Amino acid sequence: MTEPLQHADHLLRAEALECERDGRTLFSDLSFSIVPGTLTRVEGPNGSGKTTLLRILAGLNDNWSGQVYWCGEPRQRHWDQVRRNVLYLGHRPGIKMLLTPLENLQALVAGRQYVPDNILTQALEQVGLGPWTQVPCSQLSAGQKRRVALARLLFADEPVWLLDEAFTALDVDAVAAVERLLEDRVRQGGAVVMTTHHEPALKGMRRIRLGAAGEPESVAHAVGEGG
Amino acid sequence: MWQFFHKLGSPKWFYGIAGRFMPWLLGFGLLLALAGIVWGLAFAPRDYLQGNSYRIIFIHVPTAFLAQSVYMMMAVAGVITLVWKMKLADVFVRAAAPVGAILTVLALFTGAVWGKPTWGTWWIWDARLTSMLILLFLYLGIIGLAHAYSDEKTAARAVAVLAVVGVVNIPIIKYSVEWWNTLHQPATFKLTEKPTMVPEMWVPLLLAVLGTYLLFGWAALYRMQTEVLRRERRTRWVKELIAAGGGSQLKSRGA
Amino acid sequence: MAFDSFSAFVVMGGHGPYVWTCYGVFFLLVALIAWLSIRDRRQVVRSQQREQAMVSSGQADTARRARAGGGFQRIPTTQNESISKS
Amino acid sequence: MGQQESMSVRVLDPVTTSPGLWQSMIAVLRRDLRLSVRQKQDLLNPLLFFVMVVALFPLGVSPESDFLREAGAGILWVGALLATLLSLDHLFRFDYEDGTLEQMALQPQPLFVLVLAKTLAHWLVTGLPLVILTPMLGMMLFLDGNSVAVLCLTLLIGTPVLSLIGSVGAALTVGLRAGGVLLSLLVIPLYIPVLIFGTGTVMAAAGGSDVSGHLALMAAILVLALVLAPLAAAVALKISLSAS
Repeated sequence: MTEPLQHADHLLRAEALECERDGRTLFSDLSFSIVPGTLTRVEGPNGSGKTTLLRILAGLNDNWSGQVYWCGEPRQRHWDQVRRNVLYLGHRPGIKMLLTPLENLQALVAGRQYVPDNILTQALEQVGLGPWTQVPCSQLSAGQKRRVALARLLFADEPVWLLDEAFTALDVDAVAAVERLLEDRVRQGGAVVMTTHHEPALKGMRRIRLGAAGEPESVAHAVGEGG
Repeated sequence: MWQFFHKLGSPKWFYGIAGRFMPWLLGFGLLLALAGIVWGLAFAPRDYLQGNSYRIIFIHVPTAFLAQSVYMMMAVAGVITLVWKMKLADVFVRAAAPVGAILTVLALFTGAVWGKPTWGTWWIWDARLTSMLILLFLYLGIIGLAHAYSDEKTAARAVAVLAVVGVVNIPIIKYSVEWWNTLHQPATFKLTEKPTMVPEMWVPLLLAVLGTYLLFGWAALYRMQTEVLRRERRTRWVKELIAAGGGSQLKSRGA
Repeated sequence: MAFDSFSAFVVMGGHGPYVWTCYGVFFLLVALIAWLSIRDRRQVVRSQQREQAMVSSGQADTARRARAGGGFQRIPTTQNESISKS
Repeated sequence: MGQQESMSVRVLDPVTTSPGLWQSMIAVLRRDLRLSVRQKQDLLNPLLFFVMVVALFPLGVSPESDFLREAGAGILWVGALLATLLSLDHLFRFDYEDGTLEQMALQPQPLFVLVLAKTLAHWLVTGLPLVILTPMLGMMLFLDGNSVAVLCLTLLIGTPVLSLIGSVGAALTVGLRAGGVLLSLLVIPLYIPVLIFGTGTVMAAAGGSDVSGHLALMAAILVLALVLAPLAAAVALKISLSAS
């Protein structure tokens, strides 16, 4: 499948997802699809399973029932393709304190994508880390470390991005810049699913709302075809 | 076949069917085990080499056999957990592990006590006892891992991996221990390896072995029922069962 | 019977202590398994009954609080006051 | 919804658009070695531990040359085993805590291949230095030249097995806060065959018999561990990740 994606193609589709943790149901009967050119925000109070849902979509969490489809077929038949096409950035994004930002990017990208070093350096300059490319990450601030992780988004070619609390520790300007980046990506046909603490200023955002956990009637529903 | 498998996965169905089997397992198990033990203790002839101390065999061999089989069963259940994600398989592992560990302790203890009159020492680094000791370590590892995780599903799958890894290692361990034994000790008189055992000896032994297997079956099912009740406590059938029977019925079904 | 008398059965030609210790410990540990299993079952059933009783008497207070999301109101304590005084 | 004609995002074919197994393994290896070099204390600790444990035996039991010659191979093997065990807890823990492990599990390559690369890195920074230290310690325990040579050979085959089996235990306990002690409990029973064959081979060599058969047996265990351990460790890592 190498033709450009159409809006109608379902990249990821979840059907009747149910997840239980420590004896309580986080969500049940949750169905939605992720199509190209959309941005979806997973919403809900603390402990409602936002991170868990993203991890299920990424394929990191196995403790769920239901079905997830990739391009219309059950996901488990195409694991290598799914892994190549879905980028997941968790709140711990795999940044090593002892490595420099450049080395970190090299290591993170090495198995996924062919990216020459000059692009990586360029990306680091773009996120405002130009002077720090050769400094161990332990000397960077929390926001700067987050920028190292987000620098991947400047060249990532995966059609689906799953971003868990991507804006944490970023300053206001950086948040706005990342929001612009995501909007551009969506315009090109990328699909973004994310969780954030603040309400992002993004047009046409879809929402998946998760109910508060611990309630017996806790039901999650995918809301509205936003836009 | 598929339907049977699917049904096996249903905890409610299991709970009912286990309750039907358990009285039989308990009854026949007690009958056979006690018959074997009484026969072995009082009526089987004296061994001309070891004297009466050999009568320990009627509990040593059943516990040792069972301890090893339980580990194998746990590994099989582990494979089922990992491949088919059948809930009951990991319920079994959780239920069986402590029983297996206690059986291993029993086999070790009876072996050691038997060693005193036979070899004149409580412990001897004999291949069989050493293997049992390592088996005990494996059991303790499984129990430790099972309790270390707060999340049941994770614990079950982690334990499944460990049980499978352990069972792959068991033949290697056995072979290595036997080889090590010949390296360090001239072949001594070995427990339970007798060229000729008269029927008056092996028939009660067989009865005792069969009896303990059946009793283990009872214990495993009973403990699995408990585990099922705990895990399914939020489902309607368990709530109704507990509300209706008030527990007394639950208990009587087991004991 | 392989023994001439009951006392011979008990003594077992000098091996009595070993044999009887083994059998004693065997029955002890088997009883332990049974006791542990029955105790576990009782605990599960009792805790479940307690929970049901709680639910039926309408003590779902904590659940309601969780639903409200928490208001983060400060809780007055005497300790805080004494700190502010000193 | 905005209708753009120029949607440039495509579904990617993992085979043509991502680096192969070798490149990804080498990348993992390089990163881990680089991290070890920057964290020198972690590199040295198992070695110091090894030397100290070995030094305890003459002090604690007997400095007699006869005893040490007899027990030397066993002492060195137990020391190497404990030193490996000490370093195992870190094998996946840091990667688990900073999220690197998640990223590895999501790479298009099968996870067991990357686990193999990590285990190889672990062996290069712990197992191999232990083997290199062994001749010196062997001399201090009065082992003769032939025994030392055979001992080094058994450790050379045996320490990778220790790392491989250990990787399974480390993967199973990585999600636990106090996994270190439990890890030892899980792994030591599985180490017993390697220990037995390792020391047994040295004893056989000291007794003047041909040890090529023994070494072949150890090599067979190594091959078995190479094939099975990374698979089991990968499954265990996925379980641990699934719980976090």
